[in-house]
This record gives sequence, C-alpha cells and structure tokens, in this order.
Amino acid sequence: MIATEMSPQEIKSNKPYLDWGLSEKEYNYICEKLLKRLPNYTETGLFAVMWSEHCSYKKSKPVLREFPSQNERVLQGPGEGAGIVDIGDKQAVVFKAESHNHPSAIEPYEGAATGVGGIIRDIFSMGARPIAMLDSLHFGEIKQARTKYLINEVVAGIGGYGNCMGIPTVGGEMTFDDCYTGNPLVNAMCVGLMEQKDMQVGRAQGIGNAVMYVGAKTGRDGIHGATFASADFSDEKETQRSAVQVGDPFMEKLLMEACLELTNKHADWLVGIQDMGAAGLVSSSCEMASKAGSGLELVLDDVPQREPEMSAYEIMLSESQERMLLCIRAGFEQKVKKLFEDYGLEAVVIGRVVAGKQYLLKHNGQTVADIPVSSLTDDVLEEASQEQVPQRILQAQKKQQWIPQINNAAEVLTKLLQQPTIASKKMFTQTYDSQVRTNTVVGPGSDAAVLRVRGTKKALAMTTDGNGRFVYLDPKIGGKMAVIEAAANLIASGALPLAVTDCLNYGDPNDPAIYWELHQSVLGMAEACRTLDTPVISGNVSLYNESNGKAIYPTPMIGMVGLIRDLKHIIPSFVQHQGDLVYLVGQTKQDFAGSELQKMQLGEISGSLNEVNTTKITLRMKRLLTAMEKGLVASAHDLSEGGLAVALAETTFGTKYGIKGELSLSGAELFSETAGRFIVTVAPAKQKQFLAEMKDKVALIGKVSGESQLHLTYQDGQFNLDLEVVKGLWEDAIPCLMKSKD
Amino acid sequence: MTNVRIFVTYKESVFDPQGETITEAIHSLGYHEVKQVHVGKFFDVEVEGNIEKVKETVAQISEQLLVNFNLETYRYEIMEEA
Amino acid sequence: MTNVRIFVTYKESVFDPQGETITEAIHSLGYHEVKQVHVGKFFDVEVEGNIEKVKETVAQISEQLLVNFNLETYRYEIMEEA
Amino acid sequence: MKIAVVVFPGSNCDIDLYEALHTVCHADVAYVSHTQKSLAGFDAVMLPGGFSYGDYLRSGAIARFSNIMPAIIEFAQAGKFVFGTCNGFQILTEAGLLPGALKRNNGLKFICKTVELEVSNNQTAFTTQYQAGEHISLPIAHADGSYYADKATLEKLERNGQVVFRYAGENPNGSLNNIAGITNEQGNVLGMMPHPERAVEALLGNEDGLRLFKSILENGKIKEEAAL
Ligand SMILES: Nc1ncnc2c1ncn2[C@@H]1O[C@H](COP(=O)(O)OP(=O)(O)O)[C@@H](O)[C@H]1O
Ligand SMILES: [Mg+2]
Repeated sequence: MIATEMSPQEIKSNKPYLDWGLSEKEYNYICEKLLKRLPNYTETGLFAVMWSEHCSYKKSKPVLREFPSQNERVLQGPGEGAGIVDIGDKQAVVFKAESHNHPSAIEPYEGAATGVGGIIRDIFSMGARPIAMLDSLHFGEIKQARTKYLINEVVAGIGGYGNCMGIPTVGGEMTFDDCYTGNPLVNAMCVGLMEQKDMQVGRAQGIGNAVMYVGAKTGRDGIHGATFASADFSDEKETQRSAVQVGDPFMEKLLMEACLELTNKHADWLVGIQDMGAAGLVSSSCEMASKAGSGLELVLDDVPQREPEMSAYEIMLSESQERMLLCIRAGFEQKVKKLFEDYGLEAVVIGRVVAGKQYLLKHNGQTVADIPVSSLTDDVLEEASQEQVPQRILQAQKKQQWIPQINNAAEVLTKLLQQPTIASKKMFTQTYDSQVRTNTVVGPGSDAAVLRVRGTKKALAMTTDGNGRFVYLDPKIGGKMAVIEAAANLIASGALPLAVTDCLNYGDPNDPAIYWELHQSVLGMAEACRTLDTPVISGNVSLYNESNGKAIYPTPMIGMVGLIRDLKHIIPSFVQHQGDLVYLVGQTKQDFAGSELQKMQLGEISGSLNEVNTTKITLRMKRLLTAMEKGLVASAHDLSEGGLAVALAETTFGTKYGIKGELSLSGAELFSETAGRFIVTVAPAKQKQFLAEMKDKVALIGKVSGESQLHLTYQDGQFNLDLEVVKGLWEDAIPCLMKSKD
Repeated sequence: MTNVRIFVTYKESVFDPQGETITEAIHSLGYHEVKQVHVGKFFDVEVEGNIEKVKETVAQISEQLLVNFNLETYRYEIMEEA
Repeated sequence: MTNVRIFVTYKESVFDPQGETITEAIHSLGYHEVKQVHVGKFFDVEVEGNIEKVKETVAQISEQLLVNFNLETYRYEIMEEA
Repeated sequence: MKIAVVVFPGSNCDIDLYEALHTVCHADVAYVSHTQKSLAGFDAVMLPGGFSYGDYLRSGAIARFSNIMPAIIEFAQAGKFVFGTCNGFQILTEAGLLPGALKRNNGLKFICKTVELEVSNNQTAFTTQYQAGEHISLPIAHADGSYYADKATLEKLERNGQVVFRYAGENPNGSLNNIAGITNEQGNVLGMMPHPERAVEALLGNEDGLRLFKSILENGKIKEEAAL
C-alpha cells in the first residue's frame, strides 16, 4: 500500500485531492501559506477530511454565529460533543442531533444505525447517560419500491441500534414528499442525563499525558465518508461507493458502560474524552489537541487494526464505528486498561501530548505527518458565499394567495387524516423499544415524549420538528415556525422549553439561492429561539442534499427539550373526561400556503407565508404553561399539519370520547395551519380560573362528549364524523401504502 | 424443476460483528484451534423452467432482492435438476 | 488448517417465516417460476489440527453452540485442507 | 428473601428489574455480574431482558455459557426461584432450564406494545396473586419471541399446567398455543416474553406486573418460614 502512495510532487501534478473534496485554491493555500512545502499523501488526506464541510463547517460557520447559544442555564454550548443545560438538583440534560442522510441513502440500515451509534457516543462522551433517542425522517412519497425499501431499512436500523443499546426511542417525526425521494433525510437526536460534577470535555492537554484508544478495531470502513457528505449524488456514482460502515451496538453498549464508569467514578484519571465520529481518528485527535492548544504525537502502529497492511492514510481516515479517544493522566494507563478489560474491551496507548503545537504521526518508524494542529482545525479557508433570492420566492409574492374551496369538510378531513405525513406512524414506532429502562411516561404518539427523572419530581419533555414546506416557501418565516412548533409540542405536554439542538439539511451551498435559504432560515430560527429564550446548544449541518442536481426542500430540524418541574404537571394530548370544555388557544388566520390541505388538493405547494409574531405566541404559550402548572388544564394538543380539524380528531383517538363543537370559522379555516395554536380541554369547575389565567384570549369551541363522534358546526356548514371509522383509516393509511404494489 | 442454493456472504473488508462475537464465544469454550468464523446465509430455491432461464432468474432475484451489494456478494450452486 | 462450512437449517416441521416472506416478495416481483424458498445460515470456520480432530471439533462447537436442536439441524462440508 | 439480578454483557432491562423490586416492592435485591460463579446468599435469581452478546448467533445462545450459569442451573435444581423475562427467558431455554425455543417473530420485526394476556395458571409461585384465567395487560418488546416446542413437549406443558401466561388477544409473534410464559416441571423456574417489570407503576400507565413480583416475594417468605 505504502509503496504505491503518490509522492508530494505527484499529488501536486495529479491532483487526487480534487476527488477528496479539497479545492485547488485550498490546496495551494495549504502549500504556500500554511506549510510552505508540499504536503505528502497522508497529510493531504488529513486536510481533505478536516477541511470538508462536515468537519470544518467552513460554509455554514458564518451563518451559525446568528444563533443565540447562551443563557444562565446553559452549562455547555456548541463546540463539544453535545450541549449541556442545567435542570436543577445539580443535574443536567445533555443533547445533540446528527444527520446521516448520505450514508443512509446508500445503505439505509447501516447508515441509520451508525447515525444512532454516533450520536449516542456524543452524549456519553460528555459524561452523561443517554436516556432517550428521537428521530426526524423525511422520505419520498410512498410509491416506489425503492422508497419503501429505504423506509423499512432506515426504521429497522434506528430500532436495531437503539433497542440493542437499551436506549428507548421515544419520539420523532416522519414526513413524505417527492423532494426527498433520491435524498432521504435521516436525523437522530439523543438526550442524556448527568450529574453536573461528571461533566467532561474533549481535550488533550498536559505534556506526557497518554492518548488512549478504546473500542472496536480500525478497518478500512467509510474512508472519506466525511467528504462524501460534501458531494452530491448522481445515479451513476451510486454503484462505486467504498466500504460501508457497519454498526455493532453490542460493542457500543459495552463501550458506553465502560466509559460511564470511567467518567463518573474515575474522573481523576481522565483529562478528556471524545468519540471518533466522522473523519475518525484524525478529527477526534486533532480537535482534542486544538481545543487545548497542545501538540500531539501518535504512533499509528499501535492503533488496533482489523485488516492487515493499512496505510497511515487509511488508519487516520477510517470511520470504523464504536471507537473513543481518551486523554489519560500519565501513570493511570494501566488502571484504565484494566477498567476496559473488565468490559471485554481493549484500551491502548497510541500516543502522547507533546510540547509544541505540531500534529505528529509516526508509522513504520517514519514520520508520516508533521503539521501544525491548528492548520487542520482553525486555518480552514472560510469563503464568503454568494446569496440570491430564488426566483420562486420573488414570483410567489406577486401572485394571489390560494384560498381553498371546501364543500364537504368531513370528506376533506377524512382524506387529510390518511395523508402519510398526518397518518399514524405506529407501524414504525412500535418497532422501537420506547419503554426500556422504565422512565417513559409518554412515548411515541403524543405531542412530545416525556421521561421522568428517577429519584426526583422532575420530568423531561422532548420533540423533533421540521417542516421543509414552509421553509421552502419562506425560509425566514418557515424557520420561525419550526422552532415555534417544537416549543408548542413541549408546552402542550406541560413543559418549559429549555434549549434547542438542530440539524440543518440543505442542498448545495454553492448555489446562491440555497445559501440564501440557509441564511434566512437560520435568521428566522435564531429570532424565535431568542424570543423563547431557548438557546441553540448543539447541532449539525448537512449540505449537498441533492439528487441528480435537484435539491431537497430546505429542511432544518429542531430538536427541543423541556423541563416539567413536577410529574403532576404532565399534560396528556388526549381528552380526559366527558363534559370538559374544549378551548381553542390562538387566532386562526388564512394560512394555506404550504399546508397539508394545499398539498393534498393541488398536488404541490405554493404561495407566500404570513408573518409569524413570535413574541405574541411566546406570551400565549407562557400563559398556557402557567395554567397547566396550576392544574387548570385536563389535556392539550398543539395544532400542526391539517390544522384544527385534524387536531380535534387526533385528540380523541384512543379514547372513548368525542367532541361536539361550534365554531365561528369557515370550513376552509378548519384546515388552516396558523402557527402557535392549541386545543385545550378544561374541567367546567376550572373554567373561570383558566379564563383569568389566559386573559380571555381563548375561544370556547365545544365540549367533550361521551360518544365517539366529531360533531362540528362552523360558519358555512356542519358535519358529524364517526371517530372510530376515521381512526381506523388514519391507522391503516401507511400500512396500506407500504403493502401496495407499485 | 431445479434446486439452487444461493450463498450470500459479506464482502471482504466489511466488518462482521456477529462473526467476531461467535469466534470469541468459541474461544471462551476452549476451542482455540478454531481460528475464524464467518457467518453467511443461504437460500434454497426451487425454480421451474430450463436451466438457462433458471440461472437468469436466480441472478435476477439475487440482485434485486436477496443480496445487499453494499455489503454482500453471492454465489450459487445448482443442486439438482428434476 | 482446514476450512469447514457448517450448514444450519430449521427442521422440516418448524415454520420459517423468513422463507415465506421472501417467497412472497419474489412472487410480487413477478418471478412466479420460483416455487419455494428456504433460508438457512452457514458458518465458515478455519480449524487447526488433523482432519479427525477437526471433524470432532466441528461437531462439538455445532452441538454446543451453533445449533439449537429444538429447531435446527446441521450438516457440514470440508471445503479444503491446507 | 434476597434476590439476584444477573447482568450479562448486553443486558439492558437489568435496572428495570432492580428498580421494580427495590424501589416499588422494597425487596432486598442486588446485581450479580455474569462473571461471578456463585449465588450464595440469594434465594431467587432473575435474568433481565436485553440483548446479551448482541443477540448474535441466537438470542441467549452465548450468554448461557457465562460463568454464572452453572450456579443458576444448580439453583434451579435446588428448587429455588428462577425468573427470566424476554432475553432472560431466551437464555433459560437455551440453557435447557425451560423446554422449547424462541424464534423470530412471524412478522419478522421487533415489536414493542402492550398485549393482553391470560393468566393460565395462578397456582405457581409466580402467580398466586392473580385470579385463575384473569386477563391482564403487559408490554412486550422483542424480535425473537415466537415460542416453539415440538408436539410432545407442548402436550406435556399443557398437561402439567406449565403454561402460565398466554396471549389472549392477538398473538403478536406466532407463538404456538399462544404461549407467552412457561415454568419448568417443578414450577420453580418461570420464563416469559412480556415485561412485568415495565408494569409496576401507575405513573407509567400500567401496574399489572406488580402482582407477579408480590407473588414471588410472598411465596419466598412462606418458604422461608416453612424452613425455620
Ligand atoms: N419517526 C418517528 N420516530 C418516532 N416517533 C415518531 C416518528 N414519527 C412520528 N412519531 C411520533 O408520532 C407522533 C406524531 O408526530 P407528529 O405528527 O410529527 O407530531 P406533531 O405534529 O405534534 O409534532 C409524535 O408522538 C411523534 O413522536
Ligand atoms: Mg403536536
């Protein structure tokens, strides 16, 4: 292998780095400004992966600075494996989301599984025990056999990994749209719980301290996986991709338990810990050194290897899964070895922190890399990106807004409930173990998942939300709506939103229109996060989500975690008692652009969005939360896809009740998707107090009835729908589509 | 009717955690003479038609359904013709 | 060193849901000439020692570990000796 | 009565069993590692759910060779209580402490949901707090839960009243005779696919599993008193 490597001169003339994702300009900059010599093969490889968007965020960094990332609760903002937020009692919640879109498009089972594995390592590397997984999945319409295969395999991969790890998968979202057919989105979020005293960082410092490698052996898996994530797909390329990473959740379970024992019981042995994710050993080791301003020397012969004769390049760039890197105080190496041995794992010293600031790699007795640590991490060429408002947006503003004609609201509602994005996802969620470790108070199927914090009165609520359609029509307003929707899901469960993680899924950022979408949507999300006081504490960017030159909808996913101070305040999504009053919280406007109704009736979305007042919605949500904490609310459900009518039906599903309502809205407005609204049920005895708390900004729209009927009288009509029947249709819609032959 | 056995195995460089774990289990039972275990699956299929057509069908169902070319390769054997 | 392939299959009387599902999937792809699919797994093991000893080891690891006799039976083939 | 919860590499419902016994039932319980060789001092042993050894090869197949297994087998032979749920049940069948085997669900997928069960025998040490024929709900969470045994074994199980729990609504996995849980002939070893330890607190929405643990604790006490 090594004998066949290109020489620095050959690299310069043959330009293999172009295939690895490094531009000519970057290569020249490295030669002339950073090294003042030509990099060798290994070094060029290091630069290629470390300077990829996936590792360096060179494209997205300027935009990410827009996000608020601090408040008095935030203990760790962006920059480490995951963000950390204070939840009182000297405890903290830790979370982050990660995308695995490109690996999943190629190999859906392993792509999704290793995505889950990676995000779990991010959480336990902070010293936290992972307590829950969520996902956010976006696929093409359920028509083609390939799409069905992708869905089945991705869902199986997520479940396969999480179930085996014993981390419950408690929530998520799933939407379907043609734009995701060739490039599905597979985002996973992990939430962990920790004692604040156990907080860890990914740092390598203290000259002479050991760099130790633990976990699976290194193979030639996914070499250049990180740079794949930065190049878009075309059908011809599909067959030539290199070694896929395979996940081993059993190994990861052992690794997690061992690392948690190390971080929680032997903090004095440990200087820093980080997982090996994208760009494997190079990224973890140089980031650990860079954050501490240290020099590092690694002896690659000592890296445990699964395959014979691996080159330095391959060892450094391998993306073999289930590996962690530790910085261990000199003298404690044997103790660490023994600890891992007890879990059946090998911990090996592969290098040391050294004086100076160089990144030194030795292999077969030779120095194979000798470059400044910072050249890999800090000196990345940030390029100003071009921005341009896309034509579709300029044109939409000139056109008249679409207003639906509703002749038979009952029929429309029945059909909406069977749209895959709205229909029950149970056939998928029941393949996830959502209960293991017995903390799940509310699992999949509600607005947010709720887990109790054992030994306290507290609970944590969590959700993932994204809506590419709105962001596509108006990135800024759509961005706000994504954050508002996540917050609304938490509020509806009785939780105070604490903080946000995100996955920013977009197309090719070199397209000025796409960069504009990225920038504008981040501005919208940032504004909503500031208003809600939910800083963005971690996240992930996935660009180049295109297939055959066509980009996905800009689809930021918001993951949000909220705190429920007392288990008594957990609010169910479903109506609870006959005779309870049904209130609509928030005003309904003519919001049909990008709605599920528009998609269903026109087959596509169009128009422009009405402004969203985040301040007003935040105030409303705070009032509602106070009413909940005072015990005035029996159930709550936020309104999202399909609007009020869909929410009313959903809130009765699984109960023996129905709703009889009278509204001053039009038939069309029943399906409007104005953001920040809720339906809330209130016991008659609590009515007065509830109204006082909500400052009368609510509308009484009906009552919970004893029979399973949705009876609605509205401005221009009325209907009576058998809820048992529509619930059956809502449940069967996706299983039917998945079974149908194409 | 022809009986065909289709063997599906992991490609060379693909990590096989199951094989590793089974190898370790065998060693812990004391059989250190067993060096390596690789796990594969096979499909016994009965196919109608002349042998050329059978071969074609076998290749097609393998490629479309039975084998995941990201990770696996396959080989088949004609077991018997009847 | 001897390479041995150990084949493990469900006993006749045991229902094999995977075989059924694959048969259906093959039919839904339009290959109605495929009549029946049975799924099995195999273990490729490399064993050290003389051939008699190898056979003994293979029988032992199969019976102790690789096969569950409630459901399965096994057969092995010596692939090559080296 | 002192209860051991065995932790195998890959066990993940160990804490659930422990908490159900310790926090909810106030029982005397301790974790025991698979590397231990003795169960001295314990009166009952419980094998938790999870994915021991990743469920590689077959669920429970590798765990049955753990260091602790001879002690568990000896324990069972001595007539002490042995209980396995989910992966624990799979290990007990692989170890031959219970007849039959658990194969891949007929639907081929992992299923996590609450199912209806019939208590088919309330005369075992594990079920005295239930009514005969009572219907209860418990969660299941498994991919390999389809109970199989040959005809003769099934007949024997039925004849001896060894079938303790049966799926009463839909059969979620294709288990023969709708079997969800069985005991050995002596009645001191119970294995079941459903998770009673997930159903012991009203907060989590279901308490139907509580009486199983209470039965064991009560019958353990009776045994202890008889021995004195
Ligand atoms: N892919 C998934 N994984 C886990 N849970 C999911 C998934 N998709 C949907 N769910 C669950 O289904 C329920 C409904 O989802 P969704 O319609 O997105 O809710 P909302 O509109 O309130 O955000 C939620 O409880 C969610 O957690
Ligand atoms: Mg909701």
